[in-house]
Amino acid sequence: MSQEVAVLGVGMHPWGKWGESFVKYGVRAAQDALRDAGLAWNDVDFVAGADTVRNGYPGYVAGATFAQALGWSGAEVVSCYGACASGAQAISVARSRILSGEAKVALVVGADAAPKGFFAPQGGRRPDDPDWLRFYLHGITNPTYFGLWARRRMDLYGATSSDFAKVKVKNARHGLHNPNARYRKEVTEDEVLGSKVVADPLHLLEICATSDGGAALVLTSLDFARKHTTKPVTIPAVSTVTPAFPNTVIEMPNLATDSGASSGPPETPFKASIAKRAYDRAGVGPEDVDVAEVYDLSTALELDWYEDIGLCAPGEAERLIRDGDTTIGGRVPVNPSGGLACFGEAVPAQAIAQVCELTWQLRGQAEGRQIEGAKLGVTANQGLFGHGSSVIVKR
Amino acid sequence: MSQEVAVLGVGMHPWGKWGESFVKYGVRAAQDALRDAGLAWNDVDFVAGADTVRNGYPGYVAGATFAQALGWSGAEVVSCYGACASGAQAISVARSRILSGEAKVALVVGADAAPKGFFAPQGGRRPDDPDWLRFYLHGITNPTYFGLWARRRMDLYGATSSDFAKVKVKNARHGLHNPNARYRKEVTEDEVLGSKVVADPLHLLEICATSDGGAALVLTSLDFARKHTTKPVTIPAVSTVTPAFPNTVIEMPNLATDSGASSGPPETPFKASIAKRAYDRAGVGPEDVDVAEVYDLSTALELDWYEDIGLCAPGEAERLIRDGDTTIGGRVPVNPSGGLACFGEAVPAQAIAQVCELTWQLRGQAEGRQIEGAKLGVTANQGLFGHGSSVIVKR
Amino acid sequence: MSEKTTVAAVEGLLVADPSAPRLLGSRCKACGTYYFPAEHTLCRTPTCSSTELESVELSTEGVLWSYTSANYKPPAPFVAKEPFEPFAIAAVTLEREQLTVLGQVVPGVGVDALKTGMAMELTLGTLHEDDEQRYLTWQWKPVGH
Amino acid sequence: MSEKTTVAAVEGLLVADPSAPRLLGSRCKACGTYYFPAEHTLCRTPTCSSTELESVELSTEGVLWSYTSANYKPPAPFVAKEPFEPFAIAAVTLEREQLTVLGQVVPGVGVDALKTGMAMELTLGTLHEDDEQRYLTWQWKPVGH
Ligand SMILES: [Zn+2]
Ligand SMILES: [Zn+2]
Repeated sequence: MSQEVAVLGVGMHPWGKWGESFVKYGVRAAQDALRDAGLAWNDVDFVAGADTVRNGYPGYVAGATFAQALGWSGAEVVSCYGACASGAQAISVARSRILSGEAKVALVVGADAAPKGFFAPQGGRRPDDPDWLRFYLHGITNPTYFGLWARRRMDLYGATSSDFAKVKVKNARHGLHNPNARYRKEVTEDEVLGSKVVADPLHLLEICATSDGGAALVLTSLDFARKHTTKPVTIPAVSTVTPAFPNTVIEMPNLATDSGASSGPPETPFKASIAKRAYDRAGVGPEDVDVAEVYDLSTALELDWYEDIGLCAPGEAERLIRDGDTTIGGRVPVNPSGGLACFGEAVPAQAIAQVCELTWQLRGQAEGRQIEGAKLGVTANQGLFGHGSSVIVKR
Repeated sequence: MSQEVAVLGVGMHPWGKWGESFVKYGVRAAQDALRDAGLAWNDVDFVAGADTVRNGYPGYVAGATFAQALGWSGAEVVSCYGACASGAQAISVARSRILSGEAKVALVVGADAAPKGFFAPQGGRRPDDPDWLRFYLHGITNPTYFGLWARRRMDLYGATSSDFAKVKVKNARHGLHNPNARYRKEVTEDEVLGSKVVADPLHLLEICATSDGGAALVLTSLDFARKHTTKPVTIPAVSTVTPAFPNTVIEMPNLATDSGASSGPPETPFKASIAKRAYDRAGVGPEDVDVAEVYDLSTALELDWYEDIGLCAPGEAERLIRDGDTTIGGRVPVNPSGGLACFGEAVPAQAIAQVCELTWQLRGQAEGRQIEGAKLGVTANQGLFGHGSSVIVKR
Repeated sequence: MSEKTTVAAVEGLLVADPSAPRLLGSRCKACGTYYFPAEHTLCRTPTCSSTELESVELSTEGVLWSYTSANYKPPAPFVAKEPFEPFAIAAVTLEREQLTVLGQVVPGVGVDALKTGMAMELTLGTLHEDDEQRYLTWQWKPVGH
Repeated sequence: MSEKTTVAAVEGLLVADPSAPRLLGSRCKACGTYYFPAEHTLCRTPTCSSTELESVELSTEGVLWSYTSANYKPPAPFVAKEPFEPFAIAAVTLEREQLTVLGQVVPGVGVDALKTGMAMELTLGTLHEDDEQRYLTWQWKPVGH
């Protein structure tokens, strides 16, 4: 049995600060994906939703909410939550349902209406909850982690603030013509480095904003897709891995790492294991990658991903950004969509949006940002609480 | 390809009001399920968690939380939320992962530490949210819906308060020797009818409490299971259906139904469609059912389920309870575990616990409440926001 | 009583005119399906999917589908009177719309006065009040009560 | 200053004794793995799963893994001083435990005074206070500072 499913349709609601319900964004993305697939809502027999429970309320159940808004059709539904990896969980669930033969046409939808400012935990005193503890005991926000990882690159590998700023400059240029991007404006290194420091060494323009937005996919079996298109884009593998003990690198939202005292650090650190699992499943390797979409919550974090998805060895990411290897036209462009730098974070939609972009790239439809001849792409993403996510997309 | 997966292990943390973290309950249930399967935590390559987001906080991500507490092993993880159907979504996700060949040993876990009193929505003003609207505009709690449905049975079918009370008396007797039940005490019809009316015509002893508890399953392929046991219990079908438009029966948490003005009511009402989908998939029918576990949020609701899972025609459920058909020893015992009447509600664990009970019944291990010769069981469950759930279990 | 102004407790669901209480819904221009609360983005009849929906006032009379009572004080966001007075709740099916709407029953009418199938009509009642305003919601009462 | 009593901001994570600040963790008796915050139910080393875990005090010195700053006021539940004073945050790896612990850096030591690899030691500082009590949390400082 083939372990590939087809991406027959993709759709997005543009990212922004629209101030409307997340339902509207998800419905629009779903309708666009269905139109793109040449299918109707009634053709869908399975809906996988990525939940936006960050708002702290279980009423926002994505799968059923979108199914109701599109019109109850008796479709089966599953809703997933896995922080920033929620979208990848939804993709993985839909993919399995297709592979097992239980579903013919699966719709995957994620959308969010984001709050302003720092992400912060719900009210109440929860000393057992690491996400509450870090805020209360030390004022540790998400940018704190981005700053720690960035500074370590500087002290370990000689990264400079200029290297980090170059990531923002690149992504801003990539997203310039992307109609779904929120920020479409070039920025210079000086502008980046001239913006206020939020979490040393990172500046305001190096840390992604929170956005409203939505993204959707229509997944089918290869056989089904071949009746509708000659050469479908496919997903040969999804990874939703957790860490292997001990996870000795500090991670959101923890105050401490696991201890390596008895077993030593793991052979493959968590972040490197995420894409590795996907590569292994798909029978490909980093050398086969033509394009990547990674989770650039900060500029420096994009450099970490270059190494963690295997585009270069640890410590070499700065060379890639300096040499233009990851710019469109370079050896292996990263975040041709413009990335989070241009989109901002819409948590449950993000991992799905990455697959939308790769699909457009692999079909040659990424107008204004097209990577010529791209045949294989990889996404990478990490959610707090130990949620890894990586999707291989190929044509 | 067979569409059956094996239930190789089941486990629970007893229901109660223990006042500890839901993590502890889930871990205990998982360990018991693994021991029951004769497998170790390291054998698990996929974890499906049912989320307890009712607490209003996304930090409670079930799958990764349990995986971390058991010891990060690099297992893949998906966490599901679908109100009371969350557990069934998790089962369905794990089942697909086995059927597709992506996972060998899947662990499904749900656990909850329940708040006291009425379920109520998170703070804040959300006029777009039906769950907020119903509380604010009309003081409509969950028992309101139970009362509406119960009263309709009385006015339509001539049900009496005594009929409803008989369900409680039966379930209390069923759960008497269940070591995982919270309430293990016989009650009389007079005691039920003597307790205070909460939502007319229902009394306090007819509406289920909220509990702490946990439940877990180990699912594998049939081939894998046959190497460990001679005749495994299997799951030939899971249904996680949504309604078909128009859903013309009032349902939690809505203030109004869909309109049947243009299309008329659906051929099969939502609640009846839930188990129907599972029967159809498994190639069985209500006549094949030896035992059922249904979601008795109220006594009267159990009677609705008799009809909705096809044990009798609409309006005949009262006859079944009066004649003892659904009592252990009767034609088709319902809730031999004692049901929610004896357990109370632990939302993400409930649908999983139903499968645990059916597994014990089908193996002949339901000491003190065994249904002799049971070969096929069905579960039914409904979550707010349009989440149906039904699982067929057979041996 | 007072010079307090009256206002709908939630915008967009009802006309806060005690002399002519009405619920505000919407109707699909293509297939005629009604929605309450109003749907204005997309018709949810799966075979229709029209985006042309118009605001409509719903029928003010209907048939009692079922009823129950709230004998214990509901939690927030409900603003309960102190001391709490139990009340009845009705589900009323509107004929033309083929749609059932929940709501409190007017004070003084308990479950003993109700029966499935009886005719009910819409009225307005005070949900709660503050120093300046009375917040109105819809309520159901037996026709002629 | 005052007669306020001092107390740990959260129970069970530290010894609130300014003369001998210590973090409280646990250690698996079977495999020797450390946990902070303490784990007492089940050893999370997947091949161990022992339930025998003992409370231990963690090393009070370690090596700076990395550091950053909080230049904007963090949201609640953090209780920020007014006006807000930016502070540095350190990740310090304890040698014996092979475990990295985050924490604020003592006031007056900014990122300019820090470098990955330098020796750091544990101390206690006031997180916030009310009329009766000062709530303590752990902080890191360069050894000898
Ligand atoms: Zn229509
Ligand atoms: Zn151990």
